[in-house]
Amino acid sequence: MSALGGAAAPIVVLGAGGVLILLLDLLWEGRQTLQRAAALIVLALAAVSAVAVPGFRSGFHGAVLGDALTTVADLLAVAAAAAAVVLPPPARWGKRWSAYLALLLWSAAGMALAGGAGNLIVLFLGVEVLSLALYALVAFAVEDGRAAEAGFKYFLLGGLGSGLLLYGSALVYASGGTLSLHAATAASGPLGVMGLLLIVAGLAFKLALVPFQLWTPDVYEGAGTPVTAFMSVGTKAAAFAALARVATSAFGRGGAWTGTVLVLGVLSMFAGYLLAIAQPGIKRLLAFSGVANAGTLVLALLAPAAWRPAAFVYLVAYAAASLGAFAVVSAVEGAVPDPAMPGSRLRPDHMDNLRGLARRYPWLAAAFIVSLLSLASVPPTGGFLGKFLVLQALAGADHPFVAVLIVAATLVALYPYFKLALACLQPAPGGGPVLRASAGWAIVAGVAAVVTIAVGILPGPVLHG
Amino acid sequence: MLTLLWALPVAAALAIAVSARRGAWLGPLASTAALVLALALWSRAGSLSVATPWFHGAYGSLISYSLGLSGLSLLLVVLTLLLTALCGVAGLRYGGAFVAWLTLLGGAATGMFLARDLVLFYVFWELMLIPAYFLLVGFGGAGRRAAAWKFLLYNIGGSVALLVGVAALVAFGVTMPGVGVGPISAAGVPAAAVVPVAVALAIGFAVKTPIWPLHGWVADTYAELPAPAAALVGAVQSKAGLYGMLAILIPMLPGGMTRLAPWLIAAGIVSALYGALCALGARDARRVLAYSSVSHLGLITVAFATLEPAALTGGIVQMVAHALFTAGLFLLVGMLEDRLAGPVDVRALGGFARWAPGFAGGLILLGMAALGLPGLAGFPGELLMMVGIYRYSAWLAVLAGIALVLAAAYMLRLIQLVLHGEPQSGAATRDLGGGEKWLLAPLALLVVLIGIWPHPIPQQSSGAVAAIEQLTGAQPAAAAAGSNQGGNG
Amino acid sequence: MPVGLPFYLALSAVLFVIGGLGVLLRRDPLVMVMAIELMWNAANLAFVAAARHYGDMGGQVFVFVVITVAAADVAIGLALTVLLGRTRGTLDADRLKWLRG
Amino acid sequence: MTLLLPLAGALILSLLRLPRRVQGLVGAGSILLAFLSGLLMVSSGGGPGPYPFAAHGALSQPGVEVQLGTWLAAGTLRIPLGLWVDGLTAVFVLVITGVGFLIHVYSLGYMAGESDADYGRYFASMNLFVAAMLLLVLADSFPLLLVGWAGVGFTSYLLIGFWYTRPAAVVAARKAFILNTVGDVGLILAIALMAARLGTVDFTGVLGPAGAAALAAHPAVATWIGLLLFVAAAAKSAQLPLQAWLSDAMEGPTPVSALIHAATMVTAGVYLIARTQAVYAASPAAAAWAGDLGALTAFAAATVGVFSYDIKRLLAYSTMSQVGYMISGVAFGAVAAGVSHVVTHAFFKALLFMAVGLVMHAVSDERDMRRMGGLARRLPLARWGFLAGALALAGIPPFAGFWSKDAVMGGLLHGGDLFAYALLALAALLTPFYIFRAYYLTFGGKYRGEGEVHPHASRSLQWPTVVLAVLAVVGGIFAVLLQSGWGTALDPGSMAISTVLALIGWGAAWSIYRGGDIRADAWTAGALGAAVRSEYGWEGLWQGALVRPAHGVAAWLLGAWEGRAWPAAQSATAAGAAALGHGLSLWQSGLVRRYALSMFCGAALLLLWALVR
Repeated sequence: MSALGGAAAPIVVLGAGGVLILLLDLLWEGRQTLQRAAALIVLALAAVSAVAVPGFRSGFHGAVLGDALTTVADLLAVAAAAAAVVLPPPARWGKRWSAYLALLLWSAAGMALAGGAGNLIVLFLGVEVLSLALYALVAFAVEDGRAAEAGFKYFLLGGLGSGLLLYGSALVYASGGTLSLHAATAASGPLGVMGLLLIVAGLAFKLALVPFQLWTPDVYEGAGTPVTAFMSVGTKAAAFAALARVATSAFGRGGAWTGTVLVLGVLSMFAGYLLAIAQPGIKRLLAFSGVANAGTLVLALLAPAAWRPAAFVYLVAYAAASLGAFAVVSAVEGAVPDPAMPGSRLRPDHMDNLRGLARRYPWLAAAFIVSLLSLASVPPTGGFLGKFLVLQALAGADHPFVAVLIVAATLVALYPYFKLALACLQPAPGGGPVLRASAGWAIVAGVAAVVTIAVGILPGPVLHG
Repeated sequence: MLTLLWALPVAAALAIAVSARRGAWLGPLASTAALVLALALWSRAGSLSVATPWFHGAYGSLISYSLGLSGLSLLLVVLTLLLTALCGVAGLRYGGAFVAWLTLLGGAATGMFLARDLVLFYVFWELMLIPAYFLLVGFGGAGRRAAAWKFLLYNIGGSVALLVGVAALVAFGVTMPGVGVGPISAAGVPAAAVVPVAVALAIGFAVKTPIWPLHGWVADTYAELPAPAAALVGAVQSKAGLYGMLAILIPMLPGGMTRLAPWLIAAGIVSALYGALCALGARDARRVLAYSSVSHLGLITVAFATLEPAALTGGIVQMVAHALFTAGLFLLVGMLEDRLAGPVDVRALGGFARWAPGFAGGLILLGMAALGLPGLAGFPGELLMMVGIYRYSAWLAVLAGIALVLAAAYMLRLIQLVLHGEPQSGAATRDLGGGEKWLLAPLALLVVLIGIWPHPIPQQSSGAVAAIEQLTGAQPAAAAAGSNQGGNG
Repeated sequence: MPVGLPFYLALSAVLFVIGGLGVLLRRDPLVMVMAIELMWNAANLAFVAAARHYGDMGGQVFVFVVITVAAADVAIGLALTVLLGRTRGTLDADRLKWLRG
Repeated sequence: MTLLLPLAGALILSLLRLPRRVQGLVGAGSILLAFLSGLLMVSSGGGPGPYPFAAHGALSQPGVEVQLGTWLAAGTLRIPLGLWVDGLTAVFVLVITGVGFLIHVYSLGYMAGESDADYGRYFASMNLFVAAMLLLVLADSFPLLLVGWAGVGFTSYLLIGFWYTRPAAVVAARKAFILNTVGDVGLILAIALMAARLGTVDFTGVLGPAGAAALAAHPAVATWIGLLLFVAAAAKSAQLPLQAWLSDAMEGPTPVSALIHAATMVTAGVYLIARTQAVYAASPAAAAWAGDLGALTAFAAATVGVFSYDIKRLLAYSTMSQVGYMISGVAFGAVAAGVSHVVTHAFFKALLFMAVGLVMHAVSDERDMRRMGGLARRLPLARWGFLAGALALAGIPPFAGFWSKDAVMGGLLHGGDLFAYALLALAALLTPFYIFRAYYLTFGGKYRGEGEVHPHASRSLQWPTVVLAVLAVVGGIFAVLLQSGWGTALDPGSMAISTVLALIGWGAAWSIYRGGDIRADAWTAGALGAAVRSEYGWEGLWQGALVRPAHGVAAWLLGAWEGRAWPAAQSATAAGAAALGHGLSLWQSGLVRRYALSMFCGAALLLLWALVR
């Protein structure tokens, strides 16, 4: 394996693990717990291999890069997949359990591939592997018209996004004759620059940056919540890793790029938070929150010397908060709706369904609120530290104005996040939701909350990859 | 040792939460234990510190977990813990969750007064906000939702401004050893950044204090919070901004501060007058107190911004005094609200002195302290502030004097409308019970003691004042040239 | 004058735009999927031309990868289209607006 | 010791619940002990420090300072905590505790009708008042003086508003407090000015040789300090333009009026100006302002007294007028005269109030002279007491007031300006007139009231009155002694003028009112009388120019700004953000082809950007 390069190890483990799960289905048909355990073991192996395999350098002659960025992306993909495995699936998913697990693992493999991509082929391949599996996962509830609509939209727009990425790659290749990401980003002719920008656009689609964000809320809403949680974290981490590679090696060479990232980031931040204000559905709200967070994250790239620690902490904190929040959403969605609440019959993730949660399940509500505070970047959570580091990086990199914009957007963000927190705290006419018995929600929400606070208090391990 | 000071209350708050809210008494107990500890350290202020590396931020800056006990910190810590314990006892009947949040607020404030690292300071600063918000949302009055939004938006607005300032200072390599404790290296701040960073910090501190025109949240918040929480927030949280000015803004950006001073003074004096006038017209007793706080704190801001040693000392004394009488007054008004089963509309009341002489005595004592009656705690600070302000500008002192006269007017209006006049029919109420009296006794005692012999306070804070004097005195008013030279102050 | 790289790139651009217009103008999911395939193949054309131009195998490898992925993509696309038809009873992209706002 | 005893009394009375007898005992007893210890202090060197009291010229000796520690320090400014004793202090201590004790005894009987709780509250407040007043005169620095100064204001607030269920009393108490606060702020500003320009705020520093030299070098500073100190003195001593509270303060119990508003509190201003002679010596301008305003008050208040119907108010105007004399005297340098007038005035004014108190007790708290009359026979003690007081007040020789009032006028003739002297002379003409008008209307003629007259005077009401009556008659000795103690001599020429003026005034009153017939008083009923009685419309001016505008501004700020503008701005911001959010949601149309279009446009814009750069 060391011949291939340690960085590829998690990809191999995940890909093979997916196959294994399908094979095991023959033995353990319908035995969810065993299959889940197997998937978790695979994920654990992948995590270990991402961190601990010796010879931790690039593999496949630089096609797969092994660095801190890759590790973070790998681990986040694995963590997101683990959360999606642990979270109990919506009731209608039936027996196609092994397929679900396999697709999750493969998608995670794609994320790892994209996150560590060292050349354009691997980048495209990673993006497609993660996407193809996700198209299927989004539409996994085959009887649900919403899921089908979400799946189709994601598929169609995803194809378009991949098209942009692909065509950009082609232009870059045509201008420089190389597929290596590092070499290709040296492109300086108009053709190469256009190609790079199209690559940026394709990755911005995956990251859900404005104006490529439109699919996000629809898909997040239509997909099963465990899938939403998974994609909200894994996709973003992988796409950010790829974008960061393109941006840092390309932007290091010329000033023209700064403006691109600046515009995309600032637009995403403000549009994301403003759109979040208008949402009654939690999943859509969190989708826009993801848009805004991605925007903030890419702004960190404007500080070439200092973005890494900031972005790592920010990403990890966002991932924990997002997984924690979606865990609670999936718990509340599955609960018996309170017929007395006006919005609850319209959509299962309506904010009103949170009411009474603090009374009936105080710890779950506490974990949810911790996640929200982190998203709102209030200390002592990781979200705060991430934002602080981003601000510090920008303040030291002659972009104080961007720092001011970020905190201004944070103010806008208060409203949606605290609206959710308030909803939990309000009494409900019917006493609040009654959850289906499952430890999955509690585990994911609890672990996420602990990680959120741990990153806020002891960021050391995350800071340096 | 220093960690215990803030960790005891915080741990107690967590323990109450874990104990399913049955161990509410743990809150005041832990606060009292921490208070005893703090008092035991009274003579060692300035010599105690704790520092371990926390993490490395961008550009290799070291963020450390660093606490230090200067005389100024000690004063505020003692005050905070005392009030946390008292308000915790007063809040026991609201249940465990209430006490837990309250104690957490006290612990966070304590940590903030001890912090010797900018990031740590900010963490505690924001940690203070969360309990206050949940106290407001969970236990507030009928208008709590709107009040909570205002509270949140204003305070986080201020916080994020502060965050930008802190991030910039950290990025420029400025450290915070604590004013009057060690050298401050402000060498790294580029000249062009001095004023913007100072403005960001000032906005953050001004919102928290609050100073006109950023005071929009304060009246609603104080009116809606349950009385013990209002007492703690009004007494302690409001000191955070002023402390920030003393511990961060002035020593780290002396050049920026001199440039900002006229603006801060203008805002402060407007606060003082505006708050006093609003207090003169307000109907709800809580709002009278809220606006009175705006007025008092505005005056302290003016005093700090003059950078005169006398004014700084006076401001510090007044911070302590204001905390004591404000907490006492909020608790008293809360006790009255309990008896009326509703807000205290001062214009609909009267004659309570007849039924409740103990209450009347308390209200008069604390009210008189609030209006700065010589002989009580409100006076020494006021006097020194006036001395310093006068030295800065005579006309400013005259305006401040008008605020003092207005203070007499609105405080008397409050006292008289509640206590005096014809007793309203059916207003016969119980006087303060024994428990309530014991709750107020420490505050009343301190208010009198500080009035009679205030000297220990300036003794403790003299280090801070001397350091500021040295920093700003060594530095000419020209801000641009200023900040690069004061490194060894 | 030999037909050089710029001509191929121009053709590929035209194809790419035609594909894009197809996505924008047609409402039938099947046709939209085909239009996307057209866009991908426009890229393929550029790759092949450039590979030829530079004498580099990378571009050609890329094309094979794309063709493979496209096959999988189309498979999923067709499945989704079928699913759409079954659950929503329509094959009009403009009527997919349950999810919005 | 002198200081602590009343304070202890106040503490005991306010914190413990004692039986009524013990309350009275503690209240009056502590003052008696304070008086005795004060005597000890000034005569034999007990107390804080020895002070030679008896020798000729001894009163002008420098004082003895006893430092107890630092009260407050900031930067280079240090405020000591200490006491200061000199001749001036000694005089005031004895007057405060001596007259104070008599009034406490009088109160024992006067307040007998109150409930136990109120009785205790009364004596606690009175003791606290005496303690504050003693601190005022014993302090060794201006801030500490201010502590006593404001304590006096506060306790007088408590006592004026003693009957707090009466709206008039509540209003009067507030007015007194706020005007006193204006004075306090004046004093604070004076202290600030001293600290800023002289660097010290204790008596040694400001008034000693070093301070005097600094003041002499900067006359402008001296002038400002002097003016600010006069603001303080004017508020406390009810001088123009801050006089308005004193007449309303008559809402308090009559012994309170006797103690505070006659014998002690109002003389604090005199003390302050006497104490700060160094300042006024350095600034003739400040001295002229203070002295002229004092004289103006003396005259104006006397004219109002002429028209008053309310006998307590009449005495209040008389007090203002007499304090005007004192202020004018001390401001123009006639310290001995001014201070001796403090002493004699304390005697006779307390006596007058006590007599009035006896009258009010008898006629069910009636205060309007138009409903009195003919009380001479029914209330002999009140009558003779009032007469003694009136003679002393009028300045008829050889009664007490003559010796001191004349000394003031004599001092002015030498050291002051003619304007002030003329005003004081006019006032000296009016004084006997209004006080004998009151005497004849109250005690002469026939009873005009409706209720029964119930003469009842317990022993505690009687013997302080008697003691003070004796003092009012012979108290001139003290005045003469004091002046010789200061080393100033009497002026026969001025004495002659004063005597003539006093006799003319008395004669005029006698000729009009000797029958005690109310019809003789008809000339005061017109519009002129009403205008004068309203203190020349001062109250309306005050309300219209300051009080109502302040409340108006307050209401406007609360309504327009706090109530509407800020909330509107806040909700507009919130609504704007929400509207933006909802507007942006239109973009999220759900239509997949529009999404695709957006993506293409986005990509195209990016490309355009690249080409433009």
